[in-house]
Amino acid sequence: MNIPYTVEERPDSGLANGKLGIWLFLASEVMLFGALFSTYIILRTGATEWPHGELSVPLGALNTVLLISSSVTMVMAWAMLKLHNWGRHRLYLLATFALAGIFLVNKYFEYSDHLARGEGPSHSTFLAIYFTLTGLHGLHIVGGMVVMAYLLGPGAKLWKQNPDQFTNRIEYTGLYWHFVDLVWIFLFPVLYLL
Amino acid sequence: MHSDPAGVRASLRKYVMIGAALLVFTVITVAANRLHLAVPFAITVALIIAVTKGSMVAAVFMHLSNEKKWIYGALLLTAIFFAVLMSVPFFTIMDSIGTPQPAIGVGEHPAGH
Amino acid sequence: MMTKLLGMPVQASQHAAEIDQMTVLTHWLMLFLFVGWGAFFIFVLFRFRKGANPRASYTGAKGKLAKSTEVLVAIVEIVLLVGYAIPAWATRVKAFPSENEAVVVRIVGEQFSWNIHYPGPDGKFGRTDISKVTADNPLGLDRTDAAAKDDVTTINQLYLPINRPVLVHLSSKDVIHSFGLIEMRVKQDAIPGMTMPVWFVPTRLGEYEISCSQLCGLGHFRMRGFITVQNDADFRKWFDDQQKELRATP
Amino acid sequence: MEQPTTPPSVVYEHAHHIDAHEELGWWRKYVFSTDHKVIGIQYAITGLLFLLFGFGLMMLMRWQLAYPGKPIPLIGPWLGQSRAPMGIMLPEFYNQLGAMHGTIMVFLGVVPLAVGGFGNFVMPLQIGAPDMAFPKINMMSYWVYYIGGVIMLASFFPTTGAAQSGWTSYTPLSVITATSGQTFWLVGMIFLITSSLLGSINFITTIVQLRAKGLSYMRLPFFVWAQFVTSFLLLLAFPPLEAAGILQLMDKVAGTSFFLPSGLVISGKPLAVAGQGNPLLWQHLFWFLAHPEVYVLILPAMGIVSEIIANNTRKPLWGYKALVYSVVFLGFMSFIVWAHHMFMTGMGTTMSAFFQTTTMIISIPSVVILTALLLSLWGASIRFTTPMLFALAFLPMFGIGGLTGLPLGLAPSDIHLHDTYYVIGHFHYVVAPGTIFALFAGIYHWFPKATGRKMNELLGKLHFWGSLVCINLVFMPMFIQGLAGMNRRMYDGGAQYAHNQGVLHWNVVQGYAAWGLGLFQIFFIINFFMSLKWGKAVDKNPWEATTLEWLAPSPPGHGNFLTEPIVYRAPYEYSVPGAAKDFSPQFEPEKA
Ligand code: HEA
Ligand code: HEA
Ligand code: CUA
Ligand SMILES: [Cu+2]
Repeated sequence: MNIPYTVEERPDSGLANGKLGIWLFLASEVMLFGALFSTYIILRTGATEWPHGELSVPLGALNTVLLISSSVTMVMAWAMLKLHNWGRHRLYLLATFALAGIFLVNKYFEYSDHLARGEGPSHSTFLAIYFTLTGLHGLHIVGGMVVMAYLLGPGAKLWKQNPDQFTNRIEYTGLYWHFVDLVWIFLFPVLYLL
Repeated sequence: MHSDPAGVRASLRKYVMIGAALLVFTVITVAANRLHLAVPFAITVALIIAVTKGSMVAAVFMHLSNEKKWIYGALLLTAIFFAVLMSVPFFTIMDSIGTPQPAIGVGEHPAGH
Repeated sequence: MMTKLLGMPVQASQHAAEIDQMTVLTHWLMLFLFVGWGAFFIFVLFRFRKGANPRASYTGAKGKLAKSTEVLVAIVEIVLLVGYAIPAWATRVKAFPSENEAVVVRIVGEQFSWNIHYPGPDGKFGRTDISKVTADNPLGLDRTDAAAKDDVTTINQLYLPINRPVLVHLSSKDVIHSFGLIEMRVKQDAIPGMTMPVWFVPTRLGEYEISCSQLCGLGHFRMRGFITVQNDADFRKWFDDQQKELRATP
Repeated sequence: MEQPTTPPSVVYEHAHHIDAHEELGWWRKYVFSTDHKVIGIQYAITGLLFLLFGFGLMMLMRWQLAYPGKPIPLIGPWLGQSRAPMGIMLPEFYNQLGAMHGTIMVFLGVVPLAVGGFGNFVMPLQIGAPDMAFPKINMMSYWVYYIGGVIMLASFFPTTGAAQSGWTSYTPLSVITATSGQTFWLVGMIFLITSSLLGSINFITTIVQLRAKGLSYMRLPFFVWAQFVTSFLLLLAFPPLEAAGILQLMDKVAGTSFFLPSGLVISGKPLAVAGQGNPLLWQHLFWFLAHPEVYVLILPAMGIVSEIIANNTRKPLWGYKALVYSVVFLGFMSFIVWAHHMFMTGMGTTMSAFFQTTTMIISIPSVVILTALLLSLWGASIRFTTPMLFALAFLPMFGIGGLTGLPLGLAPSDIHLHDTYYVIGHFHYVVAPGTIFALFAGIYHWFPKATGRKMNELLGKLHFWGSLVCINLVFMPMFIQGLAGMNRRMYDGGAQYAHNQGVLHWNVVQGYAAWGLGLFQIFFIINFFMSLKWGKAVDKNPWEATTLEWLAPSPPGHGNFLTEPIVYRAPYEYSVPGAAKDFSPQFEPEKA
């Protein structure tokens, strides 16, 4: 049995199911991170002092650059499918995956640096927030990488059978990925700079 | 709009340009931070830049500049409730009859006299 | 009549009557609506059962009854809100008595008792310090502090003079408790890290209870304190006795 | 509204072949099924079992309240030293029962049954869809819920026991209570929330995308509207609690202090944490979810009741549009009333005025809905079937529950009533004789669709009348107790306090009523299982109803409909003047 509008768009809404689904998911993510940002504001305004310069700005900025670049490569990976350029698509998707990987390696260095100094999440309110927010964001990165790995590996077969559906999947993955990038765009100034 | 290859090809340049602009903004944020502005001002600047960057990502990479009404509707609703959620800090601290103070202060007078 | 019907406890504070009046008014509204709709409901069930009305009417009810009840409910709610609830709340949380005319007490909840702290004749609370907390000194009162010398502390026993405003500075050492005085119509959560002002005027002599009204752990049900409302002379006598005792035990 | 749309014909081309060819294995068919009907039934059964379990916990508690400190008969000796030595319940165990009763009833019982069960089973049928938009995600959401449930149940096994800080899990109590139960609770909640999120995405997408040809929004059955609004509540209100749960989990296991202020002294010793947290933040995040959550409990119930009332009055619902607008408005408003649970936390004038006002405003759409349902009865030809009895009882019961919300919503009267049994009475009237009755009504109503057999009417009526009497005897006295000032969550039922002495005897009455309520459920359980086998076999449309689910076979096969459903009219066209029958189904074309 087939579910209608998995690939093609429903005329009255102009959407395929997945498109609406992924946006609804992102809406819930907005509320998830919203609650965490809200927590940040409340603890920050209630705090008697707030540490500065605890985090390495160059590393954070580097990670920002990595994620922004990965967003570009992600959207290119989708555009290449639209242009039926399979080879380029693979290249861009792989690049996105690699950039995400480097981001995580960077994060690993930052984390282990703190932990080595005995500054775990329980050390201060700032570090508690830092670890929780970036940890959750990191999990989102990992999730995105899992999906990309699937689309690079076994999931790629779909291109042969149903190129439109595969293109949609890449688009939805992209939407998610840009959202993860977007969250980081806020996390970076909030945690590293302010 | 993106469905036809010609439209997509035309967008390629835009994606790269926006990517570049985002990188430039990142540099600006870091640079602005170097200036050690007064805290409220620094927060404002950082947030303005972040919002600009975020909108660029949403509008261009996520194609939000050209979406269907259902998506806009869902996001509008989310935006409203997000605003409510961001007012939680305000609700928590602004209008309380209490004063923050540990029950047993360390070397201080707890009750105001 | 409704107050009786509702079976609420005695009113032992100045503002209790006002609060009960709101409760009573709201219950009149509720009763009115419920009886009105209930009568309609029962009538309809009977009148339009299948046996009595084998063929249903497609159009059904007409008329503005629905809209007018809805408007009525809205109006009564607005009256309750603007006329009663909002002003009554404002006097609870804004119109605090001044510290000179009121009996000022610090009350600190802990699992599972109420620590009560009077400032003594000097009107100043002595310093407290976490490191001084012991079983005998749950408040960590630093008796070396000049202001602390005359402070009176009790556990679970609050003495109050009648007809004088009481101003309580409420807080908690560990978890959230709630300072509930059923007969006084007072309830206020005691939140760790915060000090909350609470005020009321006891108007009835006798013994009452402080009932912890927020789940605070396994002993929540027995976190009970006592209030003795006395006339001024008895209260003063108790207070002086405490002072004597304090001077006797260095 | 918008133009009718054509679903691709692929769906029905091979409808007959598919059943013959794709014979799925037992596991794929009944356990890891992606069919919305199977998933719906899985949800419903699991939900019912949890309801029964939650009710069991409650019957233990009612024993303790009726006879504080007396050994529990029969079950007592089996509870173990750490819970009830010599059969006498410990206070910590009472608190565990309370917290878990609340959590289980709300998150593992009613929501899965009302949304996961009825929503999954009925909604796609009512909109003429072959399945949910994302069948695999649907299956996932059930299994994530299942894992969450198992974690919650598992938390009873360690000797330190389950969570014991109430279903509200207020900090710092929940964090500083040094037992593992709360950690289980938090992890379980994270699973349950994730499950609800997956479900709500699926529901919204399905309703927007898979409506049959001709089924415009204003032709949707009210039940679908209720599920639609409910899904938005789940989608947008649950994530903040997920965030809060993660933060509390960090406090529990990583030693952070998001919700712990500085300077805590626990049993005479300063607590060694960084401090600077905010205990009220938890309450805000919790109620930001939990107020919308209570509407998640009631909206599907209202939807079920509306369907059944329309069907058994044999006439259209009165004011369909008003119903739809009210339910949408209700959903919207439910996001800005949360702090009416927190009036006693030291709220100033502005905030309390704001939340009192929004609370009063939100009561208006409920009044509109109730009024519309009541007026629907006017001019009817009422069939008193078992589902109809439950649906009718819902009206006054919800009325009592809703009306008693009003004095709670006014902050000054809430001073006296907050955290007393009045609150317990208020919300049980909405969730137990309200929602639970509506759910029973739904079970009796849709049982024939799911199984092809009707449930027994006599047993159903016994179940109804017994439950109605008993449940009122449990909850009505709570208002008396609450007005007298009796606090909730009291291990001994408040026996120590002077002001409770006049109302303590009700505890005994309520105890008997609760066990009686339990006995009457036996009729239901017997009826349920007996009817599966021996119930009267029925055809597609035993209730002569008008909505699309009655077009599909009973039970519907994979893919639901044999022919493509097309909608020709509004959902409740009963007793149309001039029509041959007293019902004109949505799926029947106008005959010339
Ligand atoms: C399904 C669940 C549900 C529903 C629908 C509601 C509906 C409402 N609730 Fe309730 N509430 C809860 C579940 C629910 N609540 C729970 C679980 C708690 C406690 C949580 C805890 O602390 O553990 C709670 C607690 C609670 C409080 C906090 C009390 C306290 O802790 O001190 C308040 C305060 O404002 C409140 C108010 C309201 C109001 C104003 C409504 C309104 O929406 C009601 C509007 C309805 C009406 C006004 C009825 C209309 C009736 C008629 C027109 C008459 C019809 C009559 C006949 C047919 C005869 N509720
Ligand atoms: C949806 C929510 C819900 C429901 C339905 C119920 C149902 C009931 N509740 Fe519950 N209750 C809560 C939510 C709910 N409760 C919450 C949130 C609290 C607060 C907890 C806290 O303090 O933190 C609470 C607290 C609470 C208390 C207060 C405890 C205290 O403060 O110390 C009491 C006291 O009597 C009580 C009683 C009951 C009773 C007698 C029922 C009865 O109505 C139960 C009736 C149940 C049924 C009728 C189920 C029947 C099911 C079947 C028959 C299944 C059959 C199975 C198959 C066919 C497979 N509840
Ligand atoms: Cu202290 Cu309950
Ligand atoms: Cu509420």
